[in-house]
Amino acid sequence: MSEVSAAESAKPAGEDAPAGFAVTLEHFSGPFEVLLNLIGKRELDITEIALAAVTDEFIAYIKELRTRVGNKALDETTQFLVVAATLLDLKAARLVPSGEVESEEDIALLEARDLLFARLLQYKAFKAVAAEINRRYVSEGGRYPRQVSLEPEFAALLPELVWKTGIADFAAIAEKALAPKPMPATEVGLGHLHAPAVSVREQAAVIAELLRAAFEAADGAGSSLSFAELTADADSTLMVVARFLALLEMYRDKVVDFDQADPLGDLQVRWTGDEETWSADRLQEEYDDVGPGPAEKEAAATQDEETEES
Amino acid sequence: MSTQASTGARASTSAPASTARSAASPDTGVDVEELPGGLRAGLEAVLMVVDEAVPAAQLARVFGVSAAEVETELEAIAEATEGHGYELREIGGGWRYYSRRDFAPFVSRFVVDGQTARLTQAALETLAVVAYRQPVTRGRIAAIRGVNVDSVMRTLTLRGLVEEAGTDPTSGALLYRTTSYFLERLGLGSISELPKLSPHLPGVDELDGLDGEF
Amino acid sequence: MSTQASTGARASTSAPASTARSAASPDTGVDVEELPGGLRAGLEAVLMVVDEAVPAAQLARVFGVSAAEVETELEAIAEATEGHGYELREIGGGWRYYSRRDFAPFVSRFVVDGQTARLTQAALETLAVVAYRQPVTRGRIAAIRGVNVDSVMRTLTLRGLVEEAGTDPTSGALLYRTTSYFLERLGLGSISELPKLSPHLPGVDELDGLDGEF
Repeated sequence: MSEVSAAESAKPAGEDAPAGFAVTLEHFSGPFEVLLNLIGKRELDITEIALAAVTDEFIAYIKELRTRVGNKALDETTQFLVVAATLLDLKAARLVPSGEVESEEDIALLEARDLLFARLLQYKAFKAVAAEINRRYVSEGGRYPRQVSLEPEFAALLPELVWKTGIADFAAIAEKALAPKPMPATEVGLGHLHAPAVSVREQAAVIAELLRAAFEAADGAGSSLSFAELTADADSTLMVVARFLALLEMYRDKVVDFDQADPLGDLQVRWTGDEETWSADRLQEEYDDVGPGPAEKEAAATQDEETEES
Repeated sequence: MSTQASTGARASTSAPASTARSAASPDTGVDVEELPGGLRAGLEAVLMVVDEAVPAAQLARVFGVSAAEVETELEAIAEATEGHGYELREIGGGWRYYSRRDFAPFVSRFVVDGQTARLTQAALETLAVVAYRQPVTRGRIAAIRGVNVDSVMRTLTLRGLVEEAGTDPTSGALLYRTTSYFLERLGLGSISELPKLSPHLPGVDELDGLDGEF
Repeated sequence: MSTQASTGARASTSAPASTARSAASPDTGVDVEELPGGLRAGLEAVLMVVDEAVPAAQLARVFGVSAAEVETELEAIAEATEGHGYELREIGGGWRYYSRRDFAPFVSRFVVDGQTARLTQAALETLAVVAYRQPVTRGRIAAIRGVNVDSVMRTLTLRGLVEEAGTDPTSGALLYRTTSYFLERLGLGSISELPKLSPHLPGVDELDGLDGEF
């Protein structure tokens, strides 16, 4: 409740904000920091309302960032874009009159929102302890450890150095030590990819079976199924998309026919049976990389778990 | 003046361990208790030449006494540095003399060292994530901070605050942890002395609470 | 116990020099007499951590007091180390804390304990960088090696393989070079006899960018 009033009272200020909005790259330390600053500036708690309220400013920040640093910042900008996309989703959801619908998209949005909350709160916690670490780091910097060289009398007691390295070996060691050492690439995080892999080829096989069954049931009379019927058992948006792509492929192979009575009306799909030997295996390989492979999926799942547990 | 105090303390601690002490230390052929100032002064003498924090167990080995006896004496020495310009502290599992913080403006004139160099906000946040999540990969730190941390991690490694700690068994990515120098620079006995993260980090229940407001 | 002694001594020596003492040190902008333990503790702080014997005149300048006052305090400190394992001595015109000779058998044992006669791989690589890039600062060696080299450099210095060679004119950081003992161990007449390395290896200049991160 308090958040609502805070958001509303902050609204006029928000409308004025773009004029006086300044990007200070010196303080730039990632999307979460910017987001926290924007929320803090409005004196809001971290809530869905706060996130929706600062979306425009956040997008403005990204635009400003691009003009300031150009393509060099692509790496950083992508991180901002992931956050911006989620923010836009949240804001869009608030603009649309809220119905009772519990659709796939609603659930995906809820998940994205929760993930953003969790990550933002986690970041805020680390920012707080970083301040404590800094306090200790600065205050302990005034204490100097005794670290003096050994008195000659004691240094003389050290066992005589065993030196077995020849000149050539020594040069080889130098070559190795002086060679540039690029840091191994950071593994790419897939935590923000929630979509499970859906194979167009697999979905084509499912559709083909449905259409053939309808074709045979009607005894060759050409009974059709609507797109809605074909996707009734699809459990994700991606699967619906995959089935649509599969239909296009099948149309190209001339095994299905479409009929749409009026614009945006029901799409009727019919098995033409022109090619008895058609099989989904004929579909091009280009769809094979659509989703992450099983191994990557596992990695992404592990990363999700980690993020959540922390 | 301190000879008096030292002798008193020695008498009280050496009593239960008199058998161990009666024999001279195996290598040196000398019993430290026969020297002026005894074990306490002996510890002070060794601490004068160390260039890193020394665990009590190592000192105990040198003097041929128990670690508990050494600990007792070290604590007594630390207490006696009250009012002096230096102090004896146990940091990162070892003991070492430090100059007192009050005199930093003067000491810094004599010591050529980068220890006053500040850490950037990015470096501090990254260091915090490593400290609380170690051993940890750069990928996971980047996920928490929302930005690539490669360059910051290189700086922290060069400054000796973090180090590599093997590879992650599943992903093969490099793992990182904080160093003993990190503990020393923060004046911590161990990593567990860091303030708890949880008060700053709402748990799942609190996240649910936030959700309930909509 | 020593707080007592220290306070007494300070009172007696500060009385005649009260006018000189009232001003803060010109170097640091801090008046040491306002700190706990005053000048005596300030001198102890510096002497506990400096690596070389320090002349009284230099101490006097930093603390903003007269050399005579510093001498008086230093002698009082030296006297108060009676019964401790360390002593403050003036050798070659400078003051420094030393471990007491009585405990040499234990200090020796500690020094030898755990020391190996061989250089570690990290030490060899660091030495190679110094040999081919000298004179070079620790910061640059760290940038080339990708890790902090403070501890390894201390070992190499202790082993007489590298030595200080002035300071970098721009950064003021200490420079290091290899020693004649190093040449001797490698059987070389001069450093120019080291085999040439591949020309494409980055030189010190190219690492300036990295250096800037400190």
